[in-house]
Amino acid sequence: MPNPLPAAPAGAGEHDLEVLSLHKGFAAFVAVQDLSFSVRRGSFFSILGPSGCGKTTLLRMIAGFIAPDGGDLRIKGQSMLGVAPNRRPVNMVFQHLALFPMMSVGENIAYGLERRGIKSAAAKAKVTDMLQRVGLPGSEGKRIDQLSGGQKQRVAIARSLVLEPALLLLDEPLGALDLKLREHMKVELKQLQAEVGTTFVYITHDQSEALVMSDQVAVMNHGRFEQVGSPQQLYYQPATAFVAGFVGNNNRFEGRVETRNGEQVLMRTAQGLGLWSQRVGALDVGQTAVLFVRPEAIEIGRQASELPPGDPAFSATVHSVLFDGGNSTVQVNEATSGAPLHIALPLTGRLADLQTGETVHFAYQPSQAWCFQA
Amino acid sequence: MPNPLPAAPAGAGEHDLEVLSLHKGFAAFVAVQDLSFSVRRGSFFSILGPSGCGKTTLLRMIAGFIAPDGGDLRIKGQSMLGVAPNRRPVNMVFQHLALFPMMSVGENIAYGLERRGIKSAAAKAKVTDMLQRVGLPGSEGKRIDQLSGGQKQRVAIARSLVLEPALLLLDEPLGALDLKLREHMKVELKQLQAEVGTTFVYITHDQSEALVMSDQVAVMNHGRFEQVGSPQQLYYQPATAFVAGFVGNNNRFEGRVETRNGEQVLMRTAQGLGLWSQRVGALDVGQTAVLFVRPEAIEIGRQASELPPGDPAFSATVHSVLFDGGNSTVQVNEATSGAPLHIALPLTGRLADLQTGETVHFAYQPSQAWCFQA
Amino acid sequence: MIPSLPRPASQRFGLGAFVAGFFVFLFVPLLVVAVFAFNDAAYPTPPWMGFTLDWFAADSDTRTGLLADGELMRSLGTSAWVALWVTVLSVGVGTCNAFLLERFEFPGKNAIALLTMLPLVIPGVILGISILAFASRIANFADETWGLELDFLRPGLPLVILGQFCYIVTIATLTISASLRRFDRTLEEAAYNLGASRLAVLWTITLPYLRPSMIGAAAMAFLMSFENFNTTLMLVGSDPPLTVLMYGRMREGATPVLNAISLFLMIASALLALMLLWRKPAGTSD
Amino acid sequence: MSESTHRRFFLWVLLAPALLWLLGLVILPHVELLLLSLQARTGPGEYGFSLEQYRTFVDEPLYWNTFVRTATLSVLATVLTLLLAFPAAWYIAKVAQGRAKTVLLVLCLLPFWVSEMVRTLGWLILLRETGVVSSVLQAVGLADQPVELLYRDATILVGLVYASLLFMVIPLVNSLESLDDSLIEAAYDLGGSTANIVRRIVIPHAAPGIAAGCIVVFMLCLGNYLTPTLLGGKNSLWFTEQIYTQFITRFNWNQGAAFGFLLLFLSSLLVWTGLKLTGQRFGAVMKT
Amino acid sequence: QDNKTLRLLTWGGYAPKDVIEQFTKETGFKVEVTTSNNEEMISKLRATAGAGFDLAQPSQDRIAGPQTEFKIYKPMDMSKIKADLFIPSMLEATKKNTTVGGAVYGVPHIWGTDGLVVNTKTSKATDYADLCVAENAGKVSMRLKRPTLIAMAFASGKDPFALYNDPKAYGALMDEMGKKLADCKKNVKFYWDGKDQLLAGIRSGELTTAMMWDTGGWELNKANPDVKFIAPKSGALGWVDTFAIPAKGRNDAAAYAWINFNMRPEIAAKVASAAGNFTASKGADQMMDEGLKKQFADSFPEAALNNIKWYPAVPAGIEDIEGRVLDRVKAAK
Ligand SMILES: Nc1ncnc2c1ncn2[C@@H]1O[C@H](COP(=O)(O)OP(=O)(O)OP(=O)(O)O)[C@@H](O)[C@H]1O
Ligand SMILES: Nc1ncnc2c1ncn2[C@@H]1O[C@H](COP(=O)(O)OP(=O)(O)OP(=O)(O)O)[C@@H](O)[C@H]1O
Ligand SMILES: NCCCCNCCCN
Ligand SMILES: [Mg+2]
Ligand SMILES: [Mg+2]
Repeated sequence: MPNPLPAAPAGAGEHDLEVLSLHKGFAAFVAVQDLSFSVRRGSFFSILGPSGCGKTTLLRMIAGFIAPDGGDLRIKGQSMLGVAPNRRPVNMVFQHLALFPMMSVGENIAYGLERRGIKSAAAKAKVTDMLQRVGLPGSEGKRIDQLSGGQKQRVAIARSLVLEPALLLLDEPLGALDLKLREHMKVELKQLQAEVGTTFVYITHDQSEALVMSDQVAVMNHGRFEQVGSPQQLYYQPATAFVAGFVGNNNRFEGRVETRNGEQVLMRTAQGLGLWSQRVGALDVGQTAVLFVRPEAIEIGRQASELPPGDPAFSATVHSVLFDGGNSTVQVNEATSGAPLHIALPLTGRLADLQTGETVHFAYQPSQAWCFQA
Repeated sequence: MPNPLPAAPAGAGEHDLEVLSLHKGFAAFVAVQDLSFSVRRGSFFSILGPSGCGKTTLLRMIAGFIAPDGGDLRIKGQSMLGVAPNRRPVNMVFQHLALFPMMSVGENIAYGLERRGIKSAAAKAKVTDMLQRVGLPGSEGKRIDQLSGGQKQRVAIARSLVLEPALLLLDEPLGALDLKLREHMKVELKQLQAEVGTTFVYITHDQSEALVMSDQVAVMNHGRFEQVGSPQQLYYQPATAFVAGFVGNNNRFEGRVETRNGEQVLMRTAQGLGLWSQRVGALDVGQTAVLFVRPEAIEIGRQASELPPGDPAFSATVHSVLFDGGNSTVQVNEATSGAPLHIALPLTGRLADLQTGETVHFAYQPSQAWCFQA
Repeated sequence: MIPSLPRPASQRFGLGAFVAGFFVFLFVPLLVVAVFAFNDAAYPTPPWMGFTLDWFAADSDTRTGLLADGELMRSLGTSAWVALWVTVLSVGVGTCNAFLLERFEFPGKNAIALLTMLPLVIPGVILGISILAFASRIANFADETWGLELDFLRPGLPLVILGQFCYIVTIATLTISASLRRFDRTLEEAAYNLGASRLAVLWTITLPYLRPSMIGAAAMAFLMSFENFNTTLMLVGSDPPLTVLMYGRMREGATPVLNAISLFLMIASALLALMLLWRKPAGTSD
Repeated sequence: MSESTHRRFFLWVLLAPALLWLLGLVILPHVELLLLSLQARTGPGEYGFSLEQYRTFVDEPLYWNTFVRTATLSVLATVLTLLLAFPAAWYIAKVAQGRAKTVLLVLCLLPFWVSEMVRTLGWLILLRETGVVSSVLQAVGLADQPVELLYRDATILVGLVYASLLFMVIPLVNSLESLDDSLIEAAYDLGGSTANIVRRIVIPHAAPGIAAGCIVVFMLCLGNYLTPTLLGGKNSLWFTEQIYTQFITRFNWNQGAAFGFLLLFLSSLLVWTGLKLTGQRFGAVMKT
Repeated sequence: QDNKTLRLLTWGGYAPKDVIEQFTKETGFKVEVTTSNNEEMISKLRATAGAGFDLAQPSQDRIAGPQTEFKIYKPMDMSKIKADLFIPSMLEATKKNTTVGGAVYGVPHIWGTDGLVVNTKTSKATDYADLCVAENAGKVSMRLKRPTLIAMAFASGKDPFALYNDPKAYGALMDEMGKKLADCKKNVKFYWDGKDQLLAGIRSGELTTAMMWDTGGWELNKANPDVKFIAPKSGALGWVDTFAIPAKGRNDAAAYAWINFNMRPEIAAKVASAAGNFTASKGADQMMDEGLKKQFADSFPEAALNNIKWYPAVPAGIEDIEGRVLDRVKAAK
């Protein structure tokens, strides 16, 4: 597996969180392996990975609910080893929010302030101000069950933010919301973070959330980070096959490298389909490889002439059209090998009327496809 | 509100389901209003609408769990009024599947057959065959709780299909699944329906599900159908403002019609933004209107020159880029009015590096925007 | 079947009639007890001799009404006193048990969990005699070896309280455990994360959450203690709670004053029921 | 204090009351009962080890028969209670809606909040020869002379069933409420008849609740004292009455202890057999 | 508890309210009354090893046995008893019967008899055996306790008391009586346990004949002259209830005060009337209620009075024999 690129810990001045060789196992199972990274002050940092990869374990170590087996963990330069969760300058937004149902909105937000011994008038002012900032002015007296899903979300965040933590940890807070609301809250959360300027460490298994909101995303797998970078970097320059497959939709092919031409390689699948692509990492002729090309990186047309000249072109038969407005795709089988591919349909709806069985032509730039050692 | 276009009931030969002026109220509240439509044999018919619009009520009337207040309901030409649910040639897949946890997979599927008095050897053969068809061969002996979400889904459908109903009713069966699995099951369900050829009536509030799977979609709102048509018709020719807003993403503007030019009208918003579009229904100068234009129908470029000539062009400032790989959008504010718009970024990732504050230019074809009387 | 399924009228009517009959069966015995509290006769049996309030208010040589019946009133007080202690002990220990069983792992936990449920299936009489026998042994031992008279181990209210507590605490444990099991522990983590100390978490989050179930368990404990007979009978000393007194009276000479006190109990529990119904919004039974 | 010593401390704080209770009020008293049952009088105020008390149970068919009779009637009462309570529980859990549901449930509880004594007094007034039912029967011409309804086994059954209903209704309502309506609808939709749905869906789902109710009711009947003694007639031999008699009117604690222990042992055996036969687990069942 | 209270374990009716009030006024001691019967008194005191009460009132025949077995009483300090308040013969007899190891444990208080209560309109019963004749079938009641066995034995012409010290012979006799009672069972409507249960049965006419204490018969007679208490031909069974002081009684002063107070003729007369029985207090006779006296005279003509069989002290082991027999009767079909 190619080496991930952990951001090296820098001076405490710039970084709110530094994680150094953090390690945690449950019995024989290693949940978090020797992890090192740091999070820049004021940034929105996401950890993206499939279920069970260790995200929650990592976050809970930062919050202090789980003690690491090894390594260090510094917040604002101070080691947090042995510091109880209620004494760490971090707050957490839980997956199911964990709002206190027996308290009103105002009481929920004031809870942490009161624990700090802040007197009720001062606390009240802060609560009012905080509710204003999350767009729920005057909701102090409401019961939790009177709130909509999105409003609950905002109260949960307000409850943490009011304590002005150095770090806000969020564990898939949008997971329980329905689709439309989730779309909406993504944008709202990003804006909120930009306004308050608090450092967010955000966990999700939904790549769209991570891409839309984050300044930096770490892609996690089996307790390690595969790649840390900006959303664009992950999307356009995946460092590992895992990242290429996990972030964004992708067509995936397996085969053996036939030819190499500088940084580009030609891979041939078992069914005989030959595909050019960018190689990532060490890879040479004769090695088995996996190749990814994104549905939206493929140009499609009824005529071969519609395709941009220069790129390798293929013809194919339409298997089925998955019409979904702006996200429509077509499933085709390449003509000679029969290999199935998904291709995104143009946004304009130009090809929305494709019919099953029709012949189409497609092409892609080899520089937009990546090949990894298998 | 413009008249919806209910498909007129046709001969029983072609239609498995005909609904005639169906009506149902709960106390003073009307859940289903005078609904008429019919579903062609062998088609995949979806009913799409927001929560509480009456979808489940309608479906349960078809299944026989709710008696209508008025109207008729014919399945294969036979009126179902007064026919008990267990005597109707329809079967239902419930939202939470309602698999019998106390029975094995095989027993679940055989349940309906046994009730028909089919002897166990014959039933067994049918169950085996059905499991094969839904891609779960040999799972007869498994317990329900040993199945994954998608497998449960398939068993629930198998349990109904094995009875060879004239009509299969499905009430948001994918609602409980997680995102990735839902994406997958969408495609699978569509294929399954195509293979078995049974008429499906499918309820959902997720437009993507309805668009991807259906031959015909009815958009429902407040107990009525707003529009019935193919997914493409709904998407590209919305009949009402509700449909335009509900199906697919859309930029929505309100204003007053200033000029009319044949079927095209110029609407001006309160902030002074003037937009040309196709008028839908009766609409004339001076009337208040709502206008929709899809994010992916708008062309965007750093230079005005990149835009296709001929369409009205605007300039704007980038407010934020929502990078989401192939689904990236940019939020801009139109230069003169400050009106906010979402614009889809090209699939190629060409503009993925836009920065907040940059000036951009955009244009759209007025024929791809619609204006409705407000 | 359920309302959403069309049912033949016969079935619907049949079930309705059955349920109506069921409740008649449930209430007829109480009704006659109540009615005969007003019978103008010396014995709580038919025939009906006319209406009187004597059995509530009278204080004459031949008739002692409820209010004048010191012995009865005293036993009512005794019952309440016992029930109060049983309630406090049961809810207190039940809450501890709930935390122990739901929150801790330790060797032998399964055995303890099973033992916890055992008193539910031990007949009350046996519970009573075994406690009586064991307490006597200790008391006799203390008496013989040290000449120490451990009064509370002899039949009497302390033993009655312990005996009732012994199985009522099981019910409290089950009730509170069930509620604690449903409790979303992330609420505690959230509070802890917001800076609360462990004690503050318990006090501000967990216990308030458990309060309804603790109140429920308390009501249950009080009522079960109040009406217990079997265990109490074996452990009672010189001041009988109401049930034991009533049993004695029924053997030795019942007057309708027993019906009067019964009617009082019915009214008290009906009021309690109304209060519960009032507090609980519709449809939130559990 | 470290986290784990902290936890250990709290564990002991919580374990202490539980152990005190279980040891002091459950285990040791029953050990005492066992020891008592293994002794017999050897002289005035002197006792020695002996199996005599158990031998009495075996040798004297009377006691054995009493136990069998008690167990049989208790099983019968349990079955009757189940049959009566099930439709009512069904109605409360599935048919009644909203507030009606709560009201019905509270109505079920109400009679049990007034003591068993009061309820038994009610049955006495109703059923005796000069009682209400007899009078009504004569008044409507169904009987031409007073009928004695007390002091029969059937009367004991009525009393036991009545005293047990609540303890059956509550677990049944709980387990039926957790049955998703859509399972019933689905079964119906697939062509199931009412009887079949009850047999294949409802009963399997409610099995733990039924088992819990049956265990509690069975043990309550077996351990009942008031109902058999007050309502039962000259033949009303009840095992708890035997135990009471041994303890109270015969001053023979050793014999009483042996009977008590036998009751406990034999009834546990019955419950255990019942659970095994229906494939249920005690722990799981009692949590419903 | 304080020394101001007397905890009294006694029979229903033995401590009327006005008597208690007067006692409290005179001595300052409050009285807490627990009503009970012989068996429960003994088992209560056994469970507490003689604690919990300051004074108990078991029958004279049930003191020596339990005292030997359980040591639940303390010896009477006869010096604190005003002996001249008692009918001397009764005091002597009771002292004799309640002496264990040289100490006296009881003094007499109330006496009465077991006999038959008969509704003379509907029953012609004159002896215990008549409880079992066909014409009374279904209208008879008795207690399933030892007096019934003993009564049946007398009715069969045997003297069970003579066999008290021959357990074998006594056992055989009891077995025989048990069979008799089992055969008689079909006649029995119910075995009564509480007095009220029986009184209600006779009052309502459900029962015509029953074996019972004289006092219950006389109480019924007041309301319905047809109902009479009769001394059976084979002899009424005579009992004496006593005063005895529990081993761990804490207020002996109050106990002796209550005894001496109760034996004062005017008080004893009051108590006896309330209980419906007669008293061992000398001179109370004159003050007794005339009605009761007349009832007594009706029930006990000279011959019957002389024929009363007084219970001797019950030796240990006897009750086990009886218990087994009684259980069998109960189980018989
Ligand atoms: N207390 C524990 N004991 C044993 N294994 C555990 C424990 N907690 C977590 N694990 C295991 O560690 C791995 C990582 O768990 P973690 O909860 O961190 O995953 P995650 O990335 O948050 O997954 P998800 O997206 O499903 O929440 C999983 O395989 C899990 O089974
Ligand atoms: N039994 C009922 N009594 C009263 N109102 C009802 C009843 N059933 C449904 N309604 C109301 O009828 C309307 C339509 O309900 P329905 O369940 O058909 O909506 P739906 O479109 O299926 O919504 P969802 O997507 O949330 O499932 C809702 O406003 C609902 O509150
Ligand atoms: N009402 C009180 C009757 C007391 C009877 N004592 C009887 C003792 C018989 N063995
Ligand atoms: Mg997680
Ligand atoms: Mg619905």
